[in-house]
Amino acid sequence: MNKTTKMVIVLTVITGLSGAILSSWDSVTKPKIEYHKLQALKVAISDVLPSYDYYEEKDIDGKTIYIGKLNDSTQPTGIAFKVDGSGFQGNLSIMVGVDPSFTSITGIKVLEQIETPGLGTKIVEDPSNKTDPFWFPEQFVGVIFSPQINVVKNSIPQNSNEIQAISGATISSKAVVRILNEDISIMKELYQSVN
Amino acid sequence: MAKTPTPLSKEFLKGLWNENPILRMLLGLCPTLAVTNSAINGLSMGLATTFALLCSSILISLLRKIIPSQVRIAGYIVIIATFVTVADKFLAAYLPEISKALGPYVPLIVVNCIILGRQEAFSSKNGVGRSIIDALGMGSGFILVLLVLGSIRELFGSATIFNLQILGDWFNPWMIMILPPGAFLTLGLLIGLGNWLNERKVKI
Amino acid sequence: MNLLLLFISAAIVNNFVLTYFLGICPFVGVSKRVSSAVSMGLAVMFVMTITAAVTWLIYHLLLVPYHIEILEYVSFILVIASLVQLVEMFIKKVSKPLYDTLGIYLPLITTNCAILGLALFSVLRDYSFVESLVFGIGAGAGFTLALVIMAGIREELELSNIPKPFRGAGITMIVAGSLALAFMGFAGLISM
Amino acid sequence: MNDIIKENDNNITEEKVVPQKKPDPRSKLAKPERMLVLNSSPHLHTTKSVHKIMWSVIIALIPAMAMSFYYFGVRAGLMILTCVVATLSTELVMNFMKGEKITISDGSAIITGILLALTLPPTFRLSSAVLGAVVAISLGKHIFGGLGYNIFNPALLGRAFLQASFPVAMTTWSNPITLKYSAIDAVSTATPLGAFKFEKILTDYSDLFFGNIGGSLGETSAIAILIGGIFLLILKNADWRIPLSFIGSVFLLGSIFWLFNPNQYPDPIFHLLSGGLLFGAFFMATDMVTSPITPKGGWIFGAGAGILVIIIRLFGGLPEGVMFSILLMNGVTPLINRYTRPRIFGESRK
Repeated sequence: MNKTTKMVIVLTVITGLSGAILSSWDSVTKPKIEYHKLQALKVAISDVLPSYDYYEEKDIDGKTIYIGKLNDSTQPTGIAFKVDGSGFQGNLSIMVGVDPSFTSITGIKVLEQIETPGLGTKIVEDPSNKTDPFWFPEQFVGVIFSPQINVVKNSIPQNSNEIQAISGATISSKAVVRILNEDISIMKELYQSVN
Repeated sequence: MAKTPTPLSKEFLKGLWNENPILRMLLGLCPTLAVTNSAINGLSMGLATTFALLCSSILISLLRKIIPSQVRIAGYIVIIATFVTVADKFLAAYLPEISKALGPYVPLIVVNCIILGRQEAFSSKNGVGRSIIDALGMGSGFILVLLVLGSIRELFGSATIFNLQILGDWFNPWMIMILPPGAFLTLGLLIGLGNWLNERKVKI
Repeated sequence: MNLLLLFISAAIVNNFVLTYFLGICPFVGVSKRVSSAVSMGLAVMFVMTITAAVTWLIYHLLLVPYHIEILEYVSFILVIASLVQLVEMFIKKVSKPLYDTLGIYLPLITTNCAILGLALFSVLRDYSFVESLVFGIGAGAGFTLALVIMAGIREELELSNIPKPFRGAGITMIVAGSLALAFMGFAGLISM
Repeated sequence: MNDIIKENDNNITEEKVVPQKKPDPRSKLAKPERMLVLNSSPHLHTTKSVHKIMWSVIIALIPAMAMSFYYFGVRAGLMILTCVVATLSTELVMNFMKGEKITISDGSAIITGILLALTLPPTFRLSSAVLGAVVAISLGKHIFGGLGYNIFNPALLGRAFLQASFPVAMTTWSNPITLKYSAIDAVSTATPLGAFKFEKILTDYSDLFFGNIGGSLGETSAIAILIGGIFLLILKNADWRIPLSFIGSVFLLGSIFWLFNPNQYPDPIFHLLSGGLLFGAFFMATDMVTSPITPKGGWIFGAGAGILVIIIRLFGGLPEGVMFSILLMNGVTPLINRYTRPRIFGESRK
């Protein structure tokens, strides 16, 4: 057997073997990975939407929205969708829920972020953090975004469209609000164009 | 190669100290710095890497006479990448939390110089048994440093080790330790400490 | 995402070396001389740009349509290895002086985790083809920047009275940590 | 010491490229044209001038220290004292660990302590300030081989370490006691730069000039810094090119942006008087060890730092960028030296 043929055969066999091992491993792990993904999505939706029995997935113009519904009614109880934009360090991805008329927020959950630990990451941290009793995402429940959400610093919000910035992490707080302001109105138009 | 074979215990121990992949050989620094913001992350990364190293070493020492030397590197990286994929998907399927924390640094084990380096320097020249011992030794040395680094950074950065509160409320965590600069500075000091101990002929 | 912001993010704010720890091995190994650092940086930037394009095509035109994403890592590393080989042959043929400058660094690039990292990040973040290309150029520029600054400092440090255990890798890590600290000043550049 | 000489010899014989020689700053003062220093510190023949320079810097810092005492009370004195004691003790421990001559009397550790203290917020925890001082002296100076060899300004490195470690505490400011007539810990406030960046509030110029504002201990009073800075320049203990090009480039770029959109960007005077610009330009950037040795390099260093300050202040996430700008320029100083060094006749370009 000449050298080149041997090289080709050995490499092909190795690659083929690798493909075989991986495809069988894939069939074992893929369902589990998909399951985790779906679970995470379900948790995120239930965190941002008010009571619902099931949700419908709908694609509008390449964007996916999740419409929460009760069993005995066709009227939606809330609408959830993903928004993203840049935060302090990099991409921020947020699941946001709004009421069916798109006037107020029913909840937000930050899905992905790489903000500064201890500062910007307070946009996701829960109130069990003893140094700061205030939980940023909680503030957004019931916030009205007309004309838009505003950020206030170092004071308790007076109006129903205001959010108090995390002290020391103004930029991250503002980034969340900016992304919401921009993307909710886009989604509103999209949604209303179909309905 | 007619030397008397090194005793197996020595083959194992060299990875822990004298030829420690991180502190002495300076290999695999990317994951060492990137995932050691907590002890658990460091440990998981160490285990995943050792798994890929061990499997690749076994296979390559078995195939060492069959793979032509011209294409050996290509063959090695395919084998390594295969086992890394196996490890990565295992974590994603069964330990999603850890998989999320380590992120793209698990697939990056493919280009971890420790693994390719051991294949070139050892498994391609030695039998299966010896290769297994070598891989385990190197893997343990790698895990050890990752664990130490992760523990130091977690201790000062979050006041915990393996999420257990170690330092009390009086301690204000140094956020820098879990940020990139803290990784570089801690590893720099650790490498210096390693050299200092080595100079003083400290052996384990 | 705005392409300029993407470039700045990849090159400075989220510098591959100083915040993602990618490409640390050449960063430690080839940062002793400014001249070689420049060559290495250029070689990496070159390969990164091509890799960004080719791996994007492979992933989106081959792996996704045939549902064989499981082969992502195997195919990427094979692509990178052969790409580096091709680039080396190509440069050798086209420009001898360029080959003499970059030649010895090219084989090292295969195991530079910044290259594979680039391909992985670009899949993970769902970049479009153009975005992925800009990301590649930006990351390469950031790598070159960090490498050249480090080389300048290390040339200077050769005359220093550094305590013996810290000479070499130890002090390089300390300097990298200080540089990473200084680069933190750029945080937030992309959010305004 | 023998090791060093041997190492240097190796470098010259083994490498084709002879490494750039940056003379010890102390030797530069005596003979600026001397480019080759092969022995390690201390350079006995110049020790006297090191002392002189160091003490003149300390004298130049007195107005700023006095103003910090006036505006922030006992707390300021306590902070300065803590930092100086911490830097001196660290210096002593480092000398001891390295088995070298004790160098606490050269004044450099005192300066690092004072500079660090003056860049900290008035209410900052003293224990954390000690951490900053230890980092400044050990990682900022001694790990590089001691005075004259460090790449980054030790005080700034210590401060950056604290900024990254305690981001909230490092950005919690209090009003001067002259403004509130109450304990300084009581009210937290914003720095003028922060107020502008996040709320578009401008601060009164006279307050900025005299320092009746929130901010780090020593950076608030422009006039005190100017007095000290000019004193340093008159004694020729600082390269005038650096503060001039630093402040000049901030003024110029600040003007351009201001003229372009006065609602979005603050005016250039505000840029000059607020934050740590003057303090950084006169006391941090002019540090002889960490800034370029050539006159042309001085211009580049200052201008580069000024450009970075404007970029960070106007487009970055942080209200202030003086510390980061100087640290970044410290990092590229070896490159600046390399490309601005006058070539010796017959030397190849490489």
